[in-house]
Amino acid sequence: MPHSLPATPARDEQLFQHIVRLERVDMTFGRVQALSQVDFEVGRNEIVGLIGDNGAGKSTLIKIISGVLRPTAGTVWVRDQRVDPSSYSVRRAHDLRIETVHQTQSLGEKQPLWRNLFVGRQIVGRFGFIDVKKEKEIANQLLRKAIGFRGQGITAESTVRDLSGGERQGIAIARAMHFQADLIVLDEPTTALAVNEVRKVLSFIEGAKSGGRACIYIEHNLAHVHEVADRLVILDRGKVVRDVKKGELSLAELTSQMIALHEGHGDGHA
Amino acid sequence: MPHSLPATPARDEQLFQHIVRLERVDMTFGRVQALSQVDFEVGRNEIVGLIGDNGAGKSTLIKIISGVLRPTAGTVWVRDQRVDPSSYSVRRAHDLRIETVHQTQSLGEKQPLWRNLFVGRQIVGRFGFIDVKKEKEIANQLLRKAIGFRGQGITAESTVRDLSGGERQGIAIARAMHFQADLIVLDEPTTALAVNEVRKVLSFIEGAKSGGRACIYIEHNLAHVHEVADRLVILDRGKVVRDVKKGELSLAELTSQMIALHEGHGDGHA
Amino acid sequence: MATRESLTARLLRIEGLPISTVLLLLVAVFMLVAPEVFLSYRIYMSFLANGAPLLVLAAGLTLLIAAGEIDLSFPSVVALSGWVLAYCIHQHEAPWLGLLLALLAGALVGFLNGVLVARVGIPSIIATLATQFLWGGITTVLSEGLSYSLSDIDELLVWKLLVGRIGPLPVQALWAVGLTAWLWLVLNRRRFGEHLLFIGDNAKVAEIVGVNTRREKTRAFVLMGVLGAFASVLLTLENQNFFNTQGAGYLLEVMAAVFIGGTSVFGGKASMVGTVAGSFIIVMVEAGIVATGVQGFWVRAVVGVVFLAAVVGHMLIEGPGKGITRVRLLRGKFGLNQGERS
Amino acid sequence: MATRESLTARLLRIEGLPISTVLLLLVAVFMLVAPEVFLSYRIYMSFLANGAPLLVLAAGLTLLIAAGEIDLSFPSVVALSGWVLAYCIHQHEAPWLGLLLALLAGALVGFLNGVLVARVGIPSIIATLATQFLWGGITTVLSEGLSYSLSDIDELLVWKLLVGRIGPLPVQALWAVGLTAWLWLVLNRRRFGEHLLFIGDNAKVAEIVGVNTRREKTRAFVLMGVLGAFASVLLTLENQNFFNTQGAGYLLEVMAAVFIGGTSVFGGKASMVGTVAGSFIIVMVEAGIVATGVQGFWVRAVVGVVFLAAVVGHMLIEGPGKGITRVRLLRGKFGLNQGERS
Amino acid sequence: PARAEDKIGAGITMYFQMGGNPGDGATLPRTNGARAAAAALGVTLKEQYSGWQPETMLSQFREALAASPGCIEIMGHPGNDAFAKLVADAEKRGIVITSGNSPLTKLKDQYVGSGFGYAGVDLYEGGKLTAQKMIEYGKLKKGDKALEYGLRAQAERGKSDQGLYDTLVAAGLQVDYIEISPEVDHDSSLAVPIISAYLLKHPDLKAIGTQHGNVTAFIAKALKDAGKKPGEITVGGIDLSPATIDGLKKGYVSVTLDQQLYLQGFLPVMQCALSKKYGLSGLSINTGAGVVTPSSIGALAPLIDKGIR
Ligand SMILES: Nc1ncnc2c1ncn2[C@@H]1O[C@H](COP(=O)(O)OP(=O)(O)OP(=O)(O)O)[C@@H](O)[C@H]1O
Ligand SMILES: Nc1ncnc2c1ncn2[C@@H]1O[C@H](COP(=O)(O)OP(=O)(O)OP(=O)(O)O)[C@@H](O)[C@H]1O
Ligand SMILES: [Mg+2]
Ligand SMILES: [Mg+2]
Repeated sequence: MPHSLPATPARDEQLFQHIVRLERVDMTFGRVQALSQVDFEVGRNEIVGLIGDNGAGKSTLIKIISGVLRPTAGTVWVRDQRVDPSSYSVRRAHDLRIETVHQTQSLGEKQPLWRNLFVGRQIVGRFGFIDVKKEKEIANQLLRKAIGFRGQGITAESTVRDLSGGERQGIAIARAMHFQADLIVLDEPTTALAVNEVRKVLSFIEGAKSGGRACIYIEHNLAHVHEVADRLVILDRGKVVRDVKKGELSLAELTSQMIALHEGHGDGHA
Repeated sequence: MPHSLPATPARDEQLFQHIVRLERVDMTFGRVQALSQVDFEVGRNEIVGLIGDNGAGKSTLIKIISGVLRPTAGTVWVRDQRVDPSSYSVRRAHDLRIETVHQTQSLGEKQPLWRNLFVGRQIVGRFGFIDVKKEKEIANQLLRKAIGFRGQGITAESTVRDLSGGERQGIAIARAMHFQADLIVLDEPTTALAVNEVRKVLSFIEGAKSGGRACIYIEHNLAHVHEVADRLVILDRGKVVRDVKKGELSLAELTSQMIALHEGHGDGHA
Repeated sequence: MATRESLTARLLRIEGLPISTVLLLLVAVFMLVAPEVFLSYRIYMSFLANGAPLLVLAAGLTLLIAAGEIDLSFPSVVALSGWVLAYCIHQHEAPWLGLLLALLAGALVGFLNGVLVARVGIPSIIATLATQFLWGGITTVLSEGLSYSLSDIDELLVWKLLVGRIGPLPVQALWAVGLTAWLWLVLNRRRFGEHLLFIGDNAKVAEIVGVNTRREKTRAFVLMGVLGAFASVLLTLENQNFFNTQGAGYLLEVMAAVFIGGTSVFGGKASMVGTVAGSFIIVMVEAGIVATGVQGFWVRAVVGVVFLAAVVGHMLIEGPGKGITRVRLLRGKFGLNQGERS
Repeated sequence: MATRESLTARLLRIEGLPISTVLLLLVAVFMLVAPEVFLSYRIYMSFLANGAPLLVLAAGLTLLIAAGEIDLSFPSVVALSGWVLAYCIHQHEAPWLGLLLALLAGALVGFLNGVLVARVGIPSIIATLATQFLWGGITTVLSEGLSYSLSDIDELLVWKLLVGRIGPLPVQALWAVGLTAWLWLVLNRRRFGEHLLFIGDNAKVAEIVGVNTRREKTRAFVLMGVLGAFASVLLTLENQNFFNTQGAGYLLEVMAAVFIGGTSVFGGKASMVGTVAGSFIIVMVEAGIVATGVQGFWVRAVVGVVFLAAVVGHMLIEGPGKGITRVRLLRGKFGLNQGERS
Repeated sequence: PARAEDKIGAGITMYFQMGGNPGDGATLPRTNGARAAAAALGVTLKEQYSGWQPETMLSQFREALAASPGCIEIMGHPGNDAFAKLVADAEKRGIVITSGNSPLTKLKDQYVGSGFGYAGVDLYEGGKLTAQKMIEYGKLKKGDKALEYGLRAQAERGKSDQGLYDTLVAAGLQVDYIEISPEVDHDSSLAVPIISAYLLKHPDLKAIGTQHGNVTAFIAKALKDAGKKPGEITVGGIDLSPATIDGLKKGYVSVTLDQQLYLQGFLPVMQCALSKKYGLSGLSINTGAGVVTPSSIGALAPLIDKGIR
C-alpha cells in the first residue's frame, strides 16, 4: 500500500451514493447484544454525527465499518457494493480508503512514534526495505505542523509509552490526517486534546467535507457534533433510536433529548 | 486499609492549612524536563483547576502528589507535614486519604470489575480472606447508582477488557467516589463520559467541596473547570505560568489566554 | 440460543472444568485400551505417589506465572534441599532439623531470585536460569557428586507423616492436594494472590492502585522456593534416596502441567484447578501410553499427540469457535492468544 | 548533567552495545586468566565452528520472541532435518536432495506450529512443546534409533560450501553471520519484522492498524522451522555424524542466548545484535571456564555466576540505576521488567 | 516355525527399563537385544526410558508394578535401598524381577532363587579395564597429564568414571576431572569446544578418558579442532557408536569399552521367560567382553551400523 494518494478508480468514479451502508446489522459478544438490527448509512460527502450513551454501541458499530469486528448478522455495503465479510478486514478498509481513529488504544506502546504512524502502510524502497529516513522526516513534520505539539518529550523517535495522554491521541489523529481517505471515522477524537488541538480537529473535519470526503464523528460533547455534523444518528442500547438532519434539531433540543433518553429508561435494565 | 470511612486523626484535627503543597519540584525523564521548579499548593477545602497544553506536565505533577512518581528534586508537604520521599508511595497516599483518578490506564484489563474496584483496599474477613460476596454487592450498587450505567455488557463480573471506553472511565471514577478522601485528584475525569455522567462528575466535585474536602481538577474543557474551580493554575512546558482566583478571570479571558499561550510560543521549541 | 449461551457461560464459570473433562476422557480411553492396568487401584496409587512432588511444584509455579514471572531454578532447589535433608539424616540422624533446613534452603534460593528479579530488575527467565546453574552446581559440589541412600528412614515419624501410607493411599498425595487447595485460596481469596494477578496483568496499573510490586514478587519467589523444597522433601523421602541430579527431569513436566492447565503465559490469569488436572495428565500420559503397548520409539510421539489433543479438546469444550469473530473473541476471553496482553 | 545524559543516550542508541561490551570484557578476562588458550586463534575457530548452529537458531528465535511467541520444537527439528539429510547421503548418496528435503522438513514443522498457534489459537509454549515431543519421537522412529556416521562427506561440494574451511576459518561462521545480518534487516527494515514487533507489543493494536496477525505469525514459525533445519544441516555436516538425540542440548542454550542478549520475554522489542553477543557468551562460557582451570563439579556453578554477572553488567552499563524513579524508568525503558507490557 | 503360543514366553508381559533415551548410543543395542529376545520367545515387551534419571527409574518401576506384569527388568542406578520395599512387594505378588546395566547385589542375593538375575558389567571394573588398556596402549607413565571427563555425579552410572579415574591416578598419572554438563549429556556435540579449550590449556596432555558413549564419539572432532594428530593423545572411551568407530579407524580413539549392550537387552528377557515359566533361578552374567582397539575394530563395523554392537 503506497503512503501517498494514488488515483484509485474508487476516487474517480464518484458515481456511488453511499460511501458505506449497514443493513440490519447485529453484533453479539457472548450474551451481550451490543448492536441489534442496525441500519446506518453515510452519504458520499456527508458528516454524520453518531451519539449515544456510554455502552450504546457506537464504537462497536464503527469497528464493524473499519473491519476490526465482523458482524454476527447483517450486511455491509461500501460504495454501494456489498462487501464479502470473510475477506473484509482493516487492511481491506484501508484499501477502500476508509480511515479510522479508534477510541481504544491503537498505538504500539513500545514502538517509536514514526513506526506507529506508518505501520501497515510503510514507505518502502525498491527492494521492499522500509525507508526509515523518510518516515521519520514525515513524522517530524506531522508532529510540528499537523498537530503542533510543544511538549518537551516528543520527537519522531520517542516511544509511545512515554507520551502524555493528549500526545498519544494527537498521533492517532495525525495518522488519519496523513492518510487522507474518502471516509474518515473519528471515535471521540478530541479526547484528552487541549483547546487548540480540538479546534484543529474540528477544522480538519470541515476540511474533509469541503474536500468532498465523508466522515463519521462520534462525540459526547454535543456542542462539537452539532457544530460540524450534517446529520445526527442517536444510538441507544444497540438500537438506532433517532436519525435527523442537522436543521431539524437545535443543540438545546438535542441535549434535552439525550438526557430524556437516559432518564426515560432509568435503571430499568440490569 | 479498611474500605469504609474511619475517623482517622487526620480528619478530626482540621488544623492544617494546605492539604498538599509542592515546593520547587523538578521532574526529569532522561533528557525530558517535564516539570521545573514547580510551586503548587491546595488549600484544605479548595477546588484547584489545573490546566495547560498537551504535554505541559499536568499528569506528571499529580502523579507526584499521588505517589506514583518520585520527583527528581523539590519537596512535598501533606497537611503541612513534609513527606519523606523514600517512604512515600501510592499506598501511603491512600492512607493519607488522597484519592486519584488517573488519565493513564488504571484498571487491570483481564480482571473482573469488582476486583478492580477494591484492589489495594480489599474488604477482608476475620482471617484475612477477601469477602468476595460483599465486594461484588457493593460493586453492583456503584455501577447502577453512583454511575448509573445502562450498557448491555456491564456487571460486577464483567472483565474490564470487554468494557466500552466510557464504562472504563466510569469505573475509575466510581472507585474514587467510593473511597471518599480529603483530597480528590481528577485527571481529565470526564473523558469519554456521556452528557449525564459528566453532570454526575461535576456535581460530585461540588459535593466534595461542600463536604469540606479538597480537589485537584485537570480538564481541557475550560467551561467545565471554570464552572467548578475556586482557583486556576496554568501549567506550560513544565512551569507554572499563572495562578489566579476564579473571580479574577472570566471564561472568555481564560480561553483567549490559553490560545495566546499556544500561539505565543509558536513552534519555537523542537 | 440465548439460553444455550448462558448455559455454556454458567458451566464455564466452574473453574478448570474443560481441562478436567479432558483428563477424565483420557482416563476413560486408557481404561478402554489397557483395562488390566487402569481398572486396578494400584496404578492410581503409583500416580499419586509419583505425582505429589510435581503437583506441589506446578501449583507454586502457577502463582508465579500468574504474576507474569517464571522460575527455572526449582529443579536445582529439588536437588539442593534434597541434599540438605539427606545430609542431616545420613550424617547426623537429625530428620526434623533436616526438614527445617531444607525448607530454609528453598526459601533462601527463592529470596535470591526475588531480589534479582524484583530489586535488581533482571528478567526472571534469565535470572532463574542462572540461579538454576548456580545452585545445581553448588549441590554437586556440596554432595561431592555422591548420592545418599537413606535405607531405614521409613521407621521415622517424619517419613510416616509425610510419605507414609494409609492403606494403599500415599500420604504425600494428601499433602500435595491440601497444599494446592490452600494455594487456590491464596490466589483467589487473599490480598497477596489478587496483587499477583494485577502485577501479571499490568505492573504499571498494579503500582498505580497501590500494590507494592517488588515486595509481592519477592514473596512469590520465596514461596516458590519453599514449595520447591517441600516437593524435594517428599521426593527424597519417598525414594529413600538422594540423587544429586534429582529434579532435573521436572523442568519441562512442571511447565507443561501449568500451561496445559490453561494458565496464561503472559500473567494476569491463572487456574489452580487447571494446574491440578494438567499435573495428572502429565503424570499419567507416558505410563498410560506404555501400558497400552505402544512400541518404545513411538511413545514420545504419541505423548506429543496427546498433549495437542488435550489442549485442543480443552479449547473446543470451552467454546466451539464458530466464525472468526467468535474465535477471536473466545481466544481473547480465555487468553488463548496474545490479544489478552493488551 | 544534561550533556552526560545525552551522551549516554546517544551511546545507548547503538543497538546491543552494552551486552557486546560485556562479551568483550568476558573475553578480556579469559585472555588474562588463560592466555595460552585465548590468545591462540584455534579456540576462536572452534567457537565459530560449533557456535554457528546456535547462532542461527538464536537469531530465528529472536524474531519469534519479538512477536511474543516461543518455539520449543526446534531441538526436534535439529534432529529430524539432520536425519533427513543423513539418510539421503548415507542411503542414497544424494546430498543436494537431502539438503532440500531437510529444509522442507523444517518448513513443514514450522508450518504446523504456525497453524496450531495462529489458526487454532493454542499458546505457542504448549503447542511447540507438544510438537517437540511429536517430531522428536518421529525422528527416533524413522531412524530406528540409529546414528549415521558420514565419515567421508568432507569430499562433497555441499560440505565444502557449507562447513568447509577457508584457511582456518570455518565457512559455516560466514553463513551464520550472514544469515543473522539478513535477519537484522528483516526485523528492523522489512514490513514483516515491523509487523512482528507490533504483534508482540500488542496483538489487538496490530489488528487495528491492519496487520494480518495470523499470516505474519505463521510466516514467523515457518521461518524458524527453516532456520532450525539449516542449523541442523550445519551441525550434521560439521560433525560428519547424525545421532538422533542431537539438538536436545540446544533448548536452554539458545533461549539463554536470546534473553541474555536483551530481547524482551514479553515481545515488542528485540535486539539481533544482542542475540549475537549472547550466543557467543553462551558458546564461550563453559569452555572458557574450563580453560581457566576451574574443575570438576565447580564448572556449572561458575557458569551460573558468569551468567548473572553478564546480565547485571549489562544493566549497569545500560544505566546506573540511581534512585528508585530512575531505576523504575530505566527498567521501563529497557524492558527489564513487567512494566514494559503495559 | 513354532506357533506363537508354543513359545516359552507366550502370554508373559515384561516391563523393561532401557536406561537413557530412545535411540541414544548407550541404549539402542539394549533395546534391540530386548526386542529380538522378546520376538524370539513371544514375550510382550514394554519399554521404559528414564534418561538415566534414578528418580524416574523408581517412578517407572512403581508404574510397572501397578500394571502387575509377569516380569520387570530394572536398572541398578537408584540403589538397593531405594528398590528394597518395592521389590519385596513385587516378589510377594509373584512378579519376577531381574536387573541390568548396574548391579543390585544385595537384592540379587536375596531373590536370586525367584529369578532375580543380573546382566551387565561391573561398572567400576569396566572403567578400570578401560584405564588399564589406555595405559598399555598409550604407554602412559608416571606424571603424565590426563583428563577424565565424566558423569561422576550420577548415581551408579558414575562408578565407571570413578574406576577409570582411580586407576589412572593409581598409575601415577596426573589426572584432572571435569563433570559433563546436562546439555553435553543430552547433545554431546556441545562437548567439542570444551574439550578443545582444555586441550589448548594443557598442550602437554597425554590422555583423555570418558565413560560417556556419545562424548567418546565426539572426542575425535575435538582433537581435530585443537590441532592434535591421531595417536598424539591416548583416548579411552566406551561404547561403539558409528562415530566412535571412525575415531578408532582414524586412530583418534585408542580404546573403547564394549559392554555388549545387546546382551544386556537379550538376556534379561530370556531370564524372565525361563524363570516365569520354569521357575529357574537368576543368572548373573558379566556382559563386558573387554575393549575394542583400532586393530580389533574391522569385523564389528557392520553390526554396529545395525545397532547390535
Ligand atoms: N469484546 C466485548 N465483549 C463483551 N462485551 C463487549 C465487548 N465490547 C463491547 N462490549 C459491550 O458492548 C456495549 C457497547 O460497547 P461500545 O464500546 O460500542 O459502547 P460505546 O457506545 O462506544 O460506549 P462509549 O461511549 O463509552 O465508548 C458495552 O456495554 C460493552 O460493555
Ligand atoms: N515516562 C516518561 N518518559 C519520558 N518522557 C515523559 C514520560 N512521561 C511524560 N513524559 C513527557 O513529559 C511531558 C509531560 O507529560 P504529562 O503527561 O505530564 O503531560 P500532560 O500535561 O498530562 O499532557 P496531557 O494534557 O496530554 O495529558 C510530555 O512531553 C511527555 O512526553
Ligand atoms: Mg466507544
Ligand atoms: Mg495528562
